[in-house]
Amino acid sequence: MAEIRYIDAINQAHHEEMARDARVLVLGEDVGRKGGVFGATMGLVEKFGEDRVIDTPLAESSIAGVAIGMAANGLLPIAEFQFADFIHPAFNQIVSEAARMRYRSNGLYGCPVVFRAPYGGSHGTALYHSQSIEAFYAHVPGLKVVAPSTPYDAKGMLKAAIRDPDPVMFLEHKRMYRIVRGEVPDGDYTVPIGPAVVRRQGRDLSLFAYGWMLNESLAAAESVAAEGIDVEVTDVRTLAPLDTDTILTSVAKTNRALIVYEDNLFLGYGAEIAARIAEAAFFDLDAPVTRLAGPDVPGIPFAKPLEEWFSITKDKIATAIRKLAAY
Amino acid sequence: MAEIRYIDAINQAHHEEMARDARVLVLGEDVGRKGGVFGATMGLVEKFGEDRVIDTPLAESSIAGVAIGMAANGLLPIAEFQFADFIHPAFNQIVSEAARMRYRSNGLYGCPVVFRAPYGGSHGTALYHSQSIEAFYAHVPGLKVVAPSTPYDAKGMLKAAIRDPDPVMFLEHKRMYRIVRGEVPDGDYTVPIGPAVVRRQGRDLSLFAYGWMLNESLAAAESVAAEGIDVEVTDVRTLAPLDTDTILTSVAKTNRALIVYEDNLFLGYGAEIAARIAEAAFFDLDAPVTRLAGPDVPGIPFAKPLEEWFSITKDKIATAIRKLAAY
Amino acid sequence: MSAEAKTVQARHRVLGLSDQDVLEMYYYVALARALDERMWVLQRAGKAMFVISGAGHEGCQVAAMWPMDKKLDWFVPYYRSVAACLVKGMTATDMLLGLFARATDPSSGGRQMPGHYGHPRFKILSTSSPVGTQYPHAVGIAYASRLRRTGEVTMVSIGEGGTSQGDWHEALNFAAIHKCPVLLIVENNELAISVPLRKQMAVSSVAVRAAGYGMPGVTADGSDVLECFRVTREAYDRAKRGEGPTLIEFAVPRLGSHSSDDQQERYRSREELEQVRKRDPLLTFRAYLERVGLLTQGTLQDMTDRVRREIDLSTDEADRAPLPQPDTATRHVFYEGE
Amino acid sequence: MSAEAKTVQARHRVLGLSDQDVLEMYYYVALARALDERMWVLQRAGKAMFVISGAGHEGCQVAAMWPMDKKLDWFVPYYRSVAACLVKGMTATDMLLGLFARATDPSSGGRQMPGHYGHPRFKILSTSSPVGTQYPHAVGIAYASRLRRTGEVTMVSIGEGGTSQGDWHEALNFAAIHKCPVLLIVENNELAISVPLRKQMAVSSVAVRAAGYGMPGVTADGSDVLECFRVTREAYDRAKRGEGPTLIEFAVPRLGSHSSDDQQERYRSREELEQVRKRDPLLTFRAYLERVGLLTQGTLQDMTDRVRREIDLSTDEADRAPLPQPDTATRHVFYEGE
Ligand SMILES: Cc1ncc(C[n+]2csc(CCOP(=O)(O)OP(=O)(O)O)c2C)c(N)n1
Ligand SMILES: Cc1ncc(C[n+]2csc(CCOP(=O)(O)OP(=O)(O)O)c2C)c(N)n1
Ligand SMILES: [Mg+2]
Ligand SMILES: [Mg+2]
Repeated sequence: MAEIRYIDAINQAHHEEMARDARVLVLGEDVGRKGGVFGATMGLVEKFGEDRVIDTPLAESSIAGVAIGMAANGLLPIAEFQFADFIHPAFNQIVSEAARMRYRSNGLYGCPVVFRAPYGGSHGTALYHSQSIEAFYAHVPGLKVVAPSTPYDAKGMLKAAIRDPDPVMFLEHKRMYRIVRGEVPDGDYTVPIGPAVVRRQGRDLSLFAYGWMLNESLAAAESVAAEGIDVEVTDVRTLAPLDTDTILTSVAKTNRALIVYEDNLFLGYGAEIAARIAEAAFFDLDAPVTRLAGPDVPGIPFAKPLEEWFSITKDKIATAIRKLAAY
Repeated sequence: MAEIRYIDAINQAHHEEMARDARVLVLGEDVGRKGGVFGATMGLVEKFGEDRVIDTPLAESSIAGVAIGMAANGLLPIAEFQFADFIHPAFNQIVSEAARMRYRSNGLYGCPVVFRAPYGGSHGTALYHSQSIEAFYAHVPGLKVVAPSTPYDAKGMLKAAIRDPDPVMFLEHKRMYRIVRGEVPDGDYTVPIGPAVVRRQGRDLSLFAYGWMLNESLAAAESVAAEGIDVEVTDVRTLAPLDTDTILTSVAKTNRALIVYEDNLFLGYGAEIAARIAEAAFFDLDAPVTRLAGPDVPGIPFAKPLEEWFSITKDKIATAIRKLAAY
Repeated sequence: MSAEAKTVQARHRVLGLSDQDVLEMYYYVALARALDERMWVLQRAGKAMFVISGAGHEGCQVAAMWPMDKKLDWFVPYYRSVAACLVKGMTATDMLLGLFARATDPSSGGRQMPGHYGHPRFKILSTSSPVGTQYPHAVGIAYASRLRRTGEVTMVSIGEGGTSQGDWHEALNFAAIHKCPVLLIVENNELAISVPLRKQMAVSSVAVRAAGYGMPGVTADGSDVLECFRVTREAYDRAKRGEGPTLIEFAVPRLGSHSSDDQQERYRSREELEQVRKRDPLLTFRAYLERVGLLTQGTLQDMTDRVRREIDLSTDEADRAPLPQPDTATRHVFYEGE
Repeated sequence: MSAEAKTVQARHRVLGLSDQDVLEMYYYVALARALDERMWVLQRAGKAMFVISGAGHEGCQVAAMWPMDKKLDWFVPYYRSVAACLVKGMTATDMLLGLFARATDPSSGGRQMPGHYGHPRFKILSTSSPVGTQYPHAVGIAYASRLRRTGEVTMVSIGEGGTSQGDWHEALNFAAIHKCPVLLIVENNELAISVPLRKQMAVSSVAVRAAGYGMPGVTADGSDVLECFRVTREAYDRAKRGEGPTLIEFAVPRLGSHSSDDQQERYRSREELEQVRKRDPLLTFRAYLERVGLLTQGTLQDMTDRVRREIDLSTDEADRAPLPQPDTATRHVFYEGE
C-alpha cells in the first residue's frame, strides 16, 4: 500500500471509477487539459476523452443542472465546482432539483450525481476561496453530504458516492490536498456513506469533527494527552445522514462533548450535533455541550494577522479541550 | 387603532415608507398592476409610478443583484421574491454579495436592501410553495433575518428593515397573511430589529418560536393552561442577530426549553437556539432542550393526508409541551 | 371540392400528414381543451385546490410533439404542457389523478401540486415549480443521448417569462457548444403572470436570441398548427442528423388567467381578452379542417362526443382513486431498492 | 513628416484626441504594465501571496475609461481591471497596498485577495470573486442614476468566460428593458483559465448576443487603442443621451498565466503564446505613437523612467504600510455609524 496525498486519492478514485463504468463522466471548469485547479482530474481527459471529461463554460448552475439531466438519462456524472465558494449559483439546482427529484416523483426518478467541492480555508484564500458550505446542504433532506478527512476515506467514499443512487455533496477541505498523506490501496474498495468512526479512543471528553478540523483535533488530542487528558475523537465523515448513535455512544462514555468546525459558529453544522446531544444525552452530560467554531464574520480575511485571528488551529482546540475537561 | 390583517400591515408599511422617502423603491415579479400575488404591493404602482414599482423579468438572481447595485447608488430597494421557494436562484447574490459588501469593503460600501419573501406552508402549497428558508440565511454573517408574527410587528419591523443600513431578509409566513389580525397604528412607528419579546409569561416551560409557529404555539399554550401547565412563550422575531439574553432569561426562570419550527428538523433554525441553551444554560435545565420541527423530508407534500402528516399544529405542540412539562 | 379547399388541403398533405393524422391532432387539441375546462370546473366546485393549464397553447404543443417518437424520445414539460403530455402518452386520467392528488397519480403520487407532470414510462421528466430549471436538465438528457448514441431527441418547454432566467441562457449555451439533440421550445404568450412582454424583454421575439448562441431560431404562429408542425419537424430532423439544437418560439394566446389563484381582469383589458380569443388554436385548426372538408358538422359532433366520454370516464376513474396514506410521506427521500 | 505619418496622425486627431491625450493614454498603458510586472516579481520574491492581473488587456481598458468622467461616473471592475482603475483614479500605491494586504488598502483594508478593487471616492464598486455577479450590480447602479437623474454613466467589465453565467444574461436583459446608462464591457481573451473559447460558446464573438436583448453590440480589436476609444465613446454618448446600454467586446490577448497559481504552459502551445505576444497593446500603441512622431527614443525613455519611478516609490510606500490589527477582523460586519 502506498502513502499518497489526499488529492491523489481523489484523483485515483476518478480514474478507477471511470475505467470501471462507462456511465461515469466528469464535468466542470478546467477539469480537462488543466486537470482541475487542484489537480483532482489530472490525466482523465487524456485517457477518457473530451466527451467524458467536459470542460464546461463558467456557469455553475448549468453544471449542476446539466448533470441532473445526464443522471436522469443513465449517466453517473461527477460535477466539480472549482471552489465551494462558487457553488452558490447552483444552489437552486441542487436544493430544488437534485435533492427533490426522487421524493417529488414518488421514487420514479433518481439523481445519482456527485457534486464535488473543495471547501475551507487554506493560507491566503480569503473571503471567497475558503468558505465552508456544509451547513447549507446538510440541512436539505434528499442530499447526502460527506467530508472525509483521510486519503483512504477520500478514495473509498468518493467511489461510494459515485455508485450511490442519490445525490452526494462531496466536500474536500482544500488544506488537506497536499499535506495530508495516508495509506491507500491501489485497487478497488469503498467506504460506506453513513457511519462515523472513532479515530482515537479516550475517556475524558468526546470531540466531534470532520475534514481538516478532524486532523487538527487529533493533533490537539495528542498534545493534551501529555497533560493527562484523554480525548475520544470521532470523525463525523458523513454529515448527512448523520450517524447519531456513534456520537451518543461516545458521549455516554466520556460525559463531555466538544464539537469543532471551521465554519462560522451561528447555525453552522455543529449546531445540529450539539442540539442532538443536548436532547438525547441529557443525563450523560457532566458539562455543557461546547462548540468551537469560526467567528461570526462574513468570511476569512486575507491579511495574515486577520486570517490567523479567524483560524481554528490545534492550539485553540487544545485550549477548548482543557477548559471543557476542567469543567 | 384599526384591527387589520397581516398582509395589510405589510402593504401599509410599503405605502408609508415610499411616501416618506423617495429613495425607497420596490422590485419583483408582478408587484405592479397585479399588486403582488399576495397583494403586498397593492396600490403602489398607481401612486408611485412604474419607475419606483418595477415589474421585473422572471429572474431572481438579477432581482437581488440589481437591488444591490441600486443600494450602492443611493436607493433603498425592497426586493420581493414571489415565494421564498424561488429565492434560491438569488442565493449567490444574497450570500456572496449583499451579506459581504460591507465587510469586504472594510465598511466603505453598504447594502441597504430588504429581501422580502413569503415562506412556510399553507393549505395545498406543496413542495415548492411552502419552504422555510430561514436556516440558510440566518447562518450567514452580515445578513439580518426577521420573521414577525403579528401585524403590528410586521409593519414596524418592515419599516425598520427599510431604514436599516444593512441587508435584511424579511420573512413573512404566508399562512398569516389573511387570517392573522391585530391592532396597528395608522401612523409611523418602528419595531427594532434585534430584541425578542416574551408574548406570554409562564413558569413551567419556555417555548421559543416565530412567525406562524408563534401563533400556533400561543394557542397551544392556552390549551394546556387549563391543564395547569403554564408556558412562557417567546417570539424570536429577529432570527439574526439573535437576542440570546431574552432566551436565557426565560430558561433560567422555567428550567425547560421547547423550540418549535416548521422547517425540517435537521439543522433547522431551532438547532442554534437549542445549542445555545445547552451550552449557556446547562445548570438551569431540568429536562433536555427539546425541538419540535418538521420531518426530514424534502418538502411538504400536496395531498391533504400527507400535508397534515407534515404540519406542526397547535395540537402537536400541546402534546410536546405536555411531554416536556412532565419530564 | 372548391379550388380553395384543394390548395388548403394541400398544406397538410405537402407536409406529409395524412387526413387521419390531422384529425388525430385535432382530437388531441380538443381533448386537452376539454380536460382543461373540466379541471377549472372541478376547481370551482371545490373538488380541486388548484388548476394551472394550457388553454391557447394546445395547438403548438400537439404539433410540436407530433414528430417525436413516443417511446424513444424525451420530453421535459412545464405546467402548461397538458396537450404535449397527452400526445406523449399520458392519459386524461393520469392528469386528473394529479389534480385530485391521488396515490396513483403517476407524476408524483399526489405529492406535487397539479400541473407538475412527469412519467418515466413515456420518458417525461419529473418537473418542479421553479421556472427555468428544466432547461439545463433537458440539455443534460440530450447530452447523454449523444454520448450513449441512443438516437433519442429531447424536447423541453417553457414560457417566454422563463427565458429571463439565467438557467435558460446557460442551457442554450451548453446545448449549442455540444450540439445536443434537443428542441428548445418557448411558448410565448406575452405574459409572465401579469408582467407584459415589454417589461420582460426589449425585443419582441425570443427566437432572435438563437443567433447569439450559434443555433438556428425560428418563430411560428402558435395558432397555425401545421406551421408549428413544419418548423418542429425540421428541427427534429436536424437534431436526428446530429446538427444540434434549435430554438423554437410559438406565439400563443393565453386564454385564461395564469392559474386558479389569479384574476387576469386585474391587469388585462377587455379588448385584449377579445383579441386573444380570436387566436384560439382550437378554432383556427377547426376552421382549417372544415375548409378542407375533413370536419363536417357530423364528424365534429362525433369527435366532441368522443372527447366528452373520455373526460367523463377519466374524471370518474380519478375521483374513485384513493388518497395517499399519511405514513407514505416518509418514503422515497432516498433510494429504497427495486 | 511623411505622408503616412500624416494620415495615421489624423486618426487620433479625427477622434478629437490631442497629442497630449494619447501620450497620457500611453503612459497609463505603460504604468499598468509596469505595475503588473512588479506584482509578479514581488510574488516570486515571496513578498506577495497571489497575483492576478491584466497584461494584454491594458490598451482597451485605458481607451474605454478615457471618455468617462472620473468624478461623476461609476466603474464596476473585475480582477484584470488594473489599467482601468488607474485611469479612474486609483494609484499604483493603492493597488500595491492591496497586494501586500495592508491596513490602508483602500479596497478592502487587506481583507480581500489582491485584484479585488473598489474605491468609493472614485466610484469604483467593491468587487468580489464570484464571476458574473458584478453585472447586475452595474445595471442597478445605472438604474439608480436614471431614476435619480444624476447623469452618471456606469461601466462594468468582465471576461468572456463570465458571459456564460446566468447573471450576465439577466443583467443585459434588465439593462435593455430599462435603457440603463451602462457600458457593458467584455474583455475577450479567448480563455477562461484553461478553457478555450470553442468550449465556452458556439459563436466566435460575444457581441452578436446584443441583438437578442435589443441593444447595440460592437467588437473592437483590443490592441487598437484608438478604435477601442472610438467605440466606447460612441456608446458613452448614447448612454448620456438616454438611449440605453451598449455591449462592447474587446478582443484581447492574455499575455500571462491566468494568475500566479496557474501555469499556462499546461494548456497553451508555444506557437499560441508567440502569436499572442504579437498583439501586445503596449507594442501596437507604441508603434502608432512612433509612426506619428509622438514618441521618439528620447521621449520613450523619459516615459519609461517616469513609470519606473512611480512604481518604485509606490512599492516602497506600500511596503512600509502596516498590516491590519487582528482585533479589527470583527469590524464592519454591520454598519457602525459614521
Ligand atoms: C423561479 C420562479 N420564480 C417565480 C415563480 C412564480 N411563477 C410561476 S409561473 C410564473 C410566470 C411564468 O411566465 P411564463 O414563463 O411566460 O409562462 P406562462 O405561464 O406565461 O406560460 C411565475 C412568475 C416560479 N414558479 N419560479
Ligand atoms: C462563479 C465563479 N466560478 C468560478 C470561478 C473561478 N474562476 C476565476 S476566474 C475564472 C475564469 C474567468 O475567465 P474570463 O471570464 O474569460 O476572464 P479572464 O480571466 O479570461 O479575463 C474562473 C473559472 C470564479 N471566480 N467564480
Ligand atoms: Mg408567458
Ligand atoms: Mg477570458
